[in-house]
Amino acid sequence: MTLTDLANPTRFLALTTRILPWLAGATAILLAIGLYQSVMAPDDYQQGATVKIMFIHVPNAWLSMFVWGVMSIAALGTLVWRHPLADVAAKSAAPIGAAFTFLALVTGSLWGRPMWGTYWEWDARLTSVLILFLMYLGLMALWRAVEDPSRAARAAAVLTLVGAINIPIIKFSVDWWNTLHQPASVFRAGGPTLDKAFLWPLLVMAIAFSLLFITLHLAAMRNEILRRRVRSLQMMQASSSRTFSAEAGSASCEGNGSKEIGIA
Amino acid sequence: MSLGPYASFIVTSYALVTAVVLLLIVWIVADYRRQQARLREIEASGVTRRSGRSAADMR
Amino acid sequence: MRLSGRNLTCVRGGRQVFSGLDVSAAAGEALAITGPNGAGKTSLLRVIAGLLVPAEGSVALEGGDNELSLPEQAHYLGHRDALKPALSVRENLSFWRDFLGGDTQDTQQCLAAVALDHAAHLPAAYLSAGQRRRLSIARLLSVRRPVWLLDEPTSALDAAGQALFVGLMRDHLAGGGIVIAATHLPLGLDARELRMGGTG
Amino acid sequence: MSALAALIRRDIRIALRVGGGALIGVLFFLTVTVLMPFAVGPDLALLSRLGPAILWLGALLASLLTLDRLFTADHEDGSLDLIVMSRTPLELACAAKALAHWLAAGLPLIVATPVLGLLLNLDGTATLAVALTLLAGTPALTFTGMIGAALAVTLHRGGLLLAVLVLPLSIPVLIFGVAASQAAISGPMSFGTPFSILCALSLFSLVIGPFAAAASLRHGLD
Repeated sequence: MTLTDLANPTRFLALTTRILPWLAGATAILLAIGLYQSVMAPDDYQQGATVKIMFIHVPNAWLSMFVWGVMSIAALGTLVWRHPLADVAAKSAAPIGAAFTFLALVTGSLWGRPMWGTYWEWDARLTSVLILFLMYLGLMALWRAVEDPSRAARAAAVLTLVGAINIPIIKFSVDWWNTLHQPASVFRAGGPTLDKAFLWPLLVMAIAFSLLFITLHLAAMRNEILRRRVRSLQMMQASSSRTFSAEAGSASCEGNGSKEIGIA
Repeated sequence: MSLGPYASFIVTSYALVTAVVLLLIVWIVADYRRQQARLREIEASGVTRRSGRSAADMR
Repeated sequence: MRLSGRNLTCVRGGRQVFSGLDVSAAAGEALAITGPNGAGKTSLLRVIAGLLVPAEGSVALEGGDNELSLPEQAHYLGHRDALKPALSVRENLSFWRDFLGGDTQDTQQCLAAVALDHAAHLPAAYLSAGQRRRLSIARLLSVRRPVWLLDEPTSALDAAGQALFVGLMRDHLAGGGIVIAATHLPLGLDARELRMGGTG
Repeated sequence: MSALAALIRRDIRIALRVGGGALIGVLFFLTVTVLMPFAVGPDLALLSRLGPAILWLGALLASLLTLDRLFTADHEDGSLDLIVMSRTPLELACAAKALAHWLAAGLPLIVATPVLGLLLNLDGTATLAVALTLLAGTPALTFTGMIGAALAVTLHRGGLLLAVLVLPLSIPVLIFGVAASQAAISGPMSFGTPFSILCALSLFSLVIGPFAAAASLRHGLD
């Protein structure tokens, strides 16, 4: 199975159908292990039990950026190599990425609530994630606004790449803006000093969520390929004018045209 | 196992993640079923897919 | 029933398009408005449809429904198809049927009459120009109106589509309707000709 | 009556389908609101004081900018001609279109308000007050904005010109909307007075808007 084989959507569909159950199974097992380890993890001496939120917050935050990376590669595929699966991959990744980003935001604000006393603090990290979320929503709006998928694909690809270049700049500006207004962020998530007792569950959860993304993404790509197939078939269906001749011409509105309803 | 004074936040965040992931799965499965049903419907109505050109179908 | 307009003068953008024009058509009669580009064919139709206010003169339908004005008893088929690409073929047609109201017909039968019943569930965006035109013609059938005002009705249609439309117009005339069409192509049925432009 | 129901149903359907702009208004609202703290700083006390004003400005801009295509889309594809000719009075048809637009684009703004209130550190009562004033005030924005949308057909121009025409007309709504929410949060004034004026403004525009829009459309077609 080489890359050129994968370019063929029919082969891709066959392959996806074969490996999806395995991927789903692996995801479920890893998620179960990760969840068990997170539940069993000890409390942090500073944060107490709230540190458990980290085990789902950090994987989601990591995925929120990873998915944009995947979409950027797909965007290159659309613009440079015109790979037939690239825009399918980009389009189907966007809602999943938006969902993970949303979860990163919500879990982050729930994690911050005990520390800040409010659900939302304009903390540099969370604010950057919020902007990323807005960019995901904008991208999804772009996909929805244009009916023709291949035309929408190019516009979305350009926007995705511009976003990929801009995200570090936005992150830097937000950090700068944040330090300008308040000394240091209270919110310190993870970091290399993390205890081994936390590191393992976090690692397992991160892998489990990445697998979850791959599973969902493949399934969504399969849906998108089918959707485009339906679309092109429907366009063929529209242009095939069946009984369009003198016989149809004589059928008036009140006439005997109704016998053909069942076919449509 | 005690979750301390902030148990509700921990439970809420885990519940939310579960809910959103389940929602994604349900959406994707429902979408798959819908597309399959449409394909069957179209093929039943007699429009045939040029199987040799399925790569071009996507465009 | 008789449609008659007297001494019609139309001024658009400071330019007099036509003046002192008399129009009339009786029940069961077709009137073909011909003339070169810019002669004011579309303007005349829009004056009759009540979409343009004439500078002088007036148009009325005698012997129609006294409760209703002429535009309310007329169908207007303009250059543009009044279709929404995001809606399905059936949704487009049944919207106009419900919105225009009055004596309505079954949507599916009207679609069958213009040979679009196989595409009823598809988005209107998938239709070709000729199919879009046929779908707007189906609008004329879905609600009964005595007066049809048609602006270049056959321009996007192929030969079969034109034959179909001529049949539909014949049915309408036979039912006592009035057809007024601006056209530069022969209509394909017996029609009185009103030539515009040149000497006026 | 069924004609108007058909028109409302169609407009909502188009707004929700591919290419429709119903949810873009909410996204715009969200983005404008998120932008504000970058300009005024992340001070939560300051943000919660400015919160109602920020939300109202965001909702005002979002509901006016989405109005741009209310009539021009129908004008471009010829639907407007048929709507003008129909047996339904044009005033009622205009009102139905504005109502459909408010349902598809205005209501989501109100639904989004609590989330944005959270970002601006508004507490429960403050968020509720803003949502309530938006619920009472956004119909006024839609129905006055409709006049501008009808003028955009007449003038063959939309976008910024529409905003310039309509924004001054929406000043009273902004004043009493923000005043009512401030009154509910802190102010010495009672909530009732500005809120009932806001409702009166909405009712007034419900009457004026359709007539002005219909008059402008009737004379603007060519």
